[in-house]
Amino acid sequence: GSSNKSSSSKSTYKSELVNKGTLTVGLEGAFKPYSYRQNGKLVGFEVDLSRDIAKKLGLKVKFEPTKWDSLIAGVGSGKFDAALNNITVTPERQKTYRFSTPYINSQYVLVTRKGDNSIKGINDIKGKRLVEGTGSDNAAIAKKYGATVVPNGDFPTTLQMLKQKRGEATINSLGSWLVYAKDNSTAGLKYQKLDPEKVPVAKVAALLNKKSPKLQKKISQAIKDLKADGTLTKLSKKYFGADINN
Amino acid sequence: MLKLTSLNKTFSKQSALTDITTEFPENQTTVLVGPSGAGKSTLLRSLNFLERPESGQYEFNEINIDLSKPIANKTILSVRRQTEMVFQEYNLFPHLTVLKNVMEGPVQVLKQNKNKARIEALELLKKVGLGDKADSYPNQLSGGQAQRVAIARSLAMHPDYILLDEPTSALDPELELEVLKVLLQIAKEKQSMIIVTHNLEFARQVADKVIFIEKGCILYDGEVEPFFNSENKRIKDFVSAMTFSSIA
Amino acid sequence: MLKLTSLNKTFSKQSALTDITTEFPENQTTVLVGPSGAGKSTLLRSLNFLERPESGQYEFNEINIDLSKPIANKTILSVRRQTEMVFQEYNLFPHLTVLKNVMEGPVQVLKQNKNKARIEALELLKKVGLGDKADSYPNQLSGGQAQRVAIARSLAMHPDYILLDEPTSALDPELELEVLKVLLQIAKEKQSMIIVTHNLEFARQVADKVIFIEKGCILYDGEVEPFFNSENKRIKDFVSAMTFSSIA
Amino acid sequence: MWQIITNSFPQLLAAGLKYTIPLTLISFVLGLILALITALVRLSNQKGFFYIVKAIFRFYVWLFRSTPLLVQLFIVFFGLPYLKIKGIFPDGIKLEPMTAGIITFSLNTGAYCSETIRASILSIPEGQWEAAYSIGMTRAQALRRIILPQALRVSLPPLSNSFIGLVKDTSLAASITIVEMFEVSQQIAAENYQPLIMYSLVALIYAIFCTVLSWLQGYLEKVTSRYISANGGGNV
Amino acid sequence: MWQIITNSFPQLLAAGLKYTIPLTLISFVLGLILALITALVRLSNQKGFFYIVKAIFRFYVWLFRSTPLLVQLFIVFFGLPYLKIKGIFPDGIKLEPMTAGIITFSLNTGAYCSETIRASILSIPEGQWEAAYSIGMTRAQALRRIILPQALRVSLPPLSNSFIGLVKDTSLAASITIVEMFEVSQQIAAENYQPLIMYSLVALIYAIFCTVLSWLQGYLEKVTSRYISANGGGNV
Ligand SMILES: Nc1ncnc2c1ncn2[C@@H]1O[C@H](COP(=O)(O)OP(=O)(O)OP(=O)(O)O)[C@@H](O)[C@H]1O
Ligand SMILES: Nc1ncnc2c1ncn2[C@@H]1O[C@H](COP(=O)(O)OP(=O)(O)OP(=O)(O)O)[C@@H](O)[C@H]1O
Ligand SMILES: [Mg+2]
Ligand SMILES: [Mg+2]
Repeated sequence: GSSNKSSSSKSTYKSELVNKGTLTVGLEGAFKPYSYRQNGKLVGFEVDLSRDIAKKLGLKVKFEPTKWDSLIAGVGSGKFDAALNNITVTPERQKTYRFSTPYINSQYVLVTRKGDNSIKGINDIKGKRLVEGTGSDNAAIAKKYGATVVPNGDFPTTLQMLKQKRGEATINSLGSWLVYAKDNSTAGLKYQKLDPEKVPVAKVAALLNKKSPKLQKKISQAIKDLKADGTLTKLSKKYFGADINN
Repeated sequence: MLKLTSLNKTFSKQSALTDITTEFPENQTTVLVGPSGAGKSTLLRSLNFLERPESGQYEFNEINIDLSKPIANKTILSVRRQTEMVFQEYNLFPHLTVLKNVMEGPVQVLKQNKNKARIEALELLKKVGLGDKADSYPNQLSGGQAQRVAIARSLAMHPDYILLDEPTSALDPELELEVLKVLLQIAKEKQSMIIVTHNLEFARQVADKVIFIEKGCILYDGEVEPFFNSENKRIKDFVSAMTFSSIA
Repeated sequence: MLKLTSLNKTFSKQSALTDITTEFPENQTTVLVGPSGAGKSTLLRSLNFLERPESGQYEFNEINIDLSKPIANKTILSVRRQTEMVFQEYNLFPHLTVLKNVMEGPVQVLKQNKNKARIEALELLKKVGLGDKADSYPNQLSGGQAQRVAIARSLAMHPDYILLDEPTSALDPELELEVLKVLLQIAKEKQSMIIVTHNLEFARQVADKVIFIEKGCILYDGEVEPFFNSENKRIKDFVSAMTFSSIA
Repeated sequence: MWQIITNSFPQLLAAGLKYTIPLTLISFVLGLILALITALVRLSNQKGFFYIVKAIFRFYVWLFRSTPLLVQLFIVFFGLPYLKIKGIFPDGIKLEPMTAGIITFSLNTGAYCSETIRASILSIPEGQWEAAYSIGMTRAQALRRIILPQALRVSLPPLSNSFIGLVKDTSLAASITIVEMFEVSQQIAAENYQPLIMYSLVALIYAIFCTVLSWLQGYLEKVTSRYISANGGGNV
Repeated sequence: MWQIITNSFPQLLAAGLKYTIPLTLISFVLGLILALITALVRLSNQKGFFYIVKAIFRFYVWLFRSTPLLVQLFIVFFGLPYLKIKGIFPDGIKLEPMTAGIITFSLNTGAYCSETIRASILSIPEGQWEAAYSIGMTRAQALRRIILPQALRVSLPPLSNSFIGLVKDTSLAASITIVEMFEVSQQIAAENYQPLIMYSLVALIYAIFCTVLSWLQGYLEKVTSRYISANGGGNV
């Protein structure tokens, strides 16, 4: 934390906030289990996490659900303080944005149709059609391994497309798969975890504006604290049914 | 020969023509007169099936139609090919040149050879005094010129009858004169015509027969001079309104 | 008194009125005649500034305007309030009832009290024989009725001059008669009027003065009978076309 | 499935009433005013300096008709904060989502409808202007009392086309953080994993809104056309 | 920034040429044909059994005008595979993305344009039909030779409005996995995290397409109006 109590208010993290006394968080709100709507209320792993972070910072929290592109643009143009939307840290993105300490180390899975034995591992997706969300890391990985990316928005539709043979496979986070499989039929589909040697585990963190160094430090500290006091594990079990960081 | 027996036509509930029985002699000009709303246009349009009378008998050359029964489309087309309408508002086809306006019927409907149709169209345009306007569009014409094109267009179909509904009422006196001269010429050539007009002087000169209609009924049907000299109060009033001699 | 001196008006390159010098006496009816395209409408519309002449002098009561200079908007509005136009196509306001058509000017422009305006409007409608049509919409009227409403509308403004451009040329003879009777009545009441007409008989009866225009120039400007009996070849030809006596 | 519908219907309706309808109504009214102004400016025949004003309005119409609405929303909401003008907007122009939405939708509607209104004014016969001028009306009086009431009748069908289009276009507001009806349907779909049902349901609600608007259009057409009675012969 | 533009411009243009333009052109042509058929059916005054046909077309127009295009795309692409009809489609109707896109855009365009065409046919004076009938033309001949050529002129501005709208609406095709221009811009934005620049860039390309279309519209308007010359007095 900041040790210099006499520093002027001008240079505290609070002056970096978009709205005074409030942590404004951008997220999609249509992305289970990270953020989604249940009985009319916004819930999800990242919704709860944002609340806990805000509490640690002594701030109120405000959610701004919007589209993927708008998350990025919103952080860039100072509409939100941070975006928490299962965003992976990459060196590319670090050039223009700041990231907090990661709060998820997300493992990838490859989902294919049962009976389709042509894809045994990540190396077999070359030339295949992989259904992935626009701009997602999943899409980037698929591309890197030579697959043709078929763009699609949401996870259930993606799985539908596999069943309708409109694609051969999809890469997604282990979390998404587990949550979907919990109360939905995945008949006809199977999955395999991807080897972390080949596809490194994704570090998911909060995305912040370049102009918010103090806020970045504060949020990172809050996440560390939440990790230490077991809150993160608790949240993970609540939403993913397991501690996905282990 | 065109002959009507007991023809009736109503619009919704209003009767427009009641028990019309008359004939339109071949190679002659019949003039239809009557006050506004009398049913002159309705009668003329019925002859061409632009209106559909509910009952009566329609005889035209070898065709004999019972108007109270459905009429075959073929019959209607055949009647229309042999009768041509000339409208008060000309109704030239604005997107076609004057020449194409005249050729359209012969080429598209009568399936005439295009070159033949063009040659005849040019002749007809010369006849109505518009040999030099073949490539103009209708909106480049004066009203009198437009109406003469409409007459040429109807002549090009070699119809048995030409039906003219107030062909000059949209025109100034001097432009009217151009058109009336052409019509007098055609009448002289024994073309069968039926003309609705308010022009007394012209009616007198062109008519072989006069029909006077009021409120959908025929009040006079016969020769020309007896009509204009009639002692009948209604006819006399009407004729004098046509001559403006009783304004004050 | 309305007076023009050396008025000129061209459309793009074409000259429509050339060096027009004349006057329109008060409490009299001036009739404007001439062939189609002569410039009659242009002259009438210039008097109301619906057309803008390029040069000349325009004198109207105390107002004196040099047409070659910009004219203040206020001046134009003031002239228009004192002169009323009656058009060939009536130009009634289709979305207003007959009564509202007549009241519109007095209420909106002259800022008259609504009740007073309504009472006068009803009187005027009675005068033109349409007391029972006050609540009709224009499209429920015959042409003759519509034109009489237009006349009532112009009278409601108590104009110094009423300008009428072929007020009956869209009408059948019998409907024309209705309108001409009203106009003769108004002329008798010494309303100043300027009328463009092709109706010879009417012109003869209503006119205090005749102006004959051709190709934008005044060829005759004077009394009535001398005009109709003129020996001038051009005038004689024109007058006889107006009477249809020379068709064949 | 029935349960999904009864569960989500109230949420969808609430979002519709809270965002979709106000956004549509306010933007349409403002857009219409803007469209009228634009149409009048472009129709005016004033010369000189006014030519520049006309050029600006022409550019505005071109710009908003030829770029995607989504991009317009994006730039107004996320782009304007970058527009820092010393003295006036030192921190850039930051708009609330609803404000940005209403501004963009109004500008977009204004551009399209101005063309409709322009055409409808041009369709009124010159004689109506002349008759109005003849009884001494100013241009403003003639417009207000004579021309616009008639132009309204002509422009009603295309304007309500635009209105119905706007209802559905408001779904784009989700990209500037407005949680309107369509966005809610997607958020719910994320929970129940039934996007097809949710989409059909939200389409149904749009259809209801649009059908009500069509009725309104029919009613207004009747009212504004009451002077064109069936029995009339068209003598005007 | 300059580098971002030069890097992504070719990709955007390629996507535009490969998907946006073909999708727009094919759908518009098919939609126009459908619109014409719909307009003619709805205008016909045939009675009896034909009444049902008319009702079906009326329903079609209502359906496609009052639901969001995105939902239409979604249902045709993802919904039809569930529509299993024994004997005919035992496995449901599974369409290729481009096929589904073209079908949906055509149906949507057809619904909107049918209203335009219907209005334009109605705007041709009755006298033109009568003159055509008078020289003995059949209804089909009158339509083809006399009415439609004139109606075309009237309907060009609203039709090209729809065309320009369609260009931008094709961006929705991304939701059924077509990688059209807008989708490409989003994909690039996901990499470089510069959505504002990418959006502006893609808006520019749309604006170019639309401007070209406006020119085309202007040209066609001139050609189809060549018979309405400036010097004419309107005596038709
Ligand atoms: N389409 C129609 N629907 C209803 N009534 C009509 C229709 N056409 C004509 N009428 C009515 O039928 C009657 C006869 O009309 P028609 O047009 O035949 O008269 P007209 O003698 O030609 O009159 P004008 O000299 O004014 O042309 C009138 O009362 C008229 O109102
Ligand atoms: N707005 C205009 N633009 C160009 N030329 C015009 C315009 N109005 C009239 N003219 C031309 O000016 C001349 C005079 O026209 P005007 O309408 O005054 O004639 P007119 O005497 O009223 O004829 P008519 O008896 O046919 O009404 C004509 O050659 C006409 O073509
Ligand atoms: Mg008639
Ligand atoms: Mg004139």
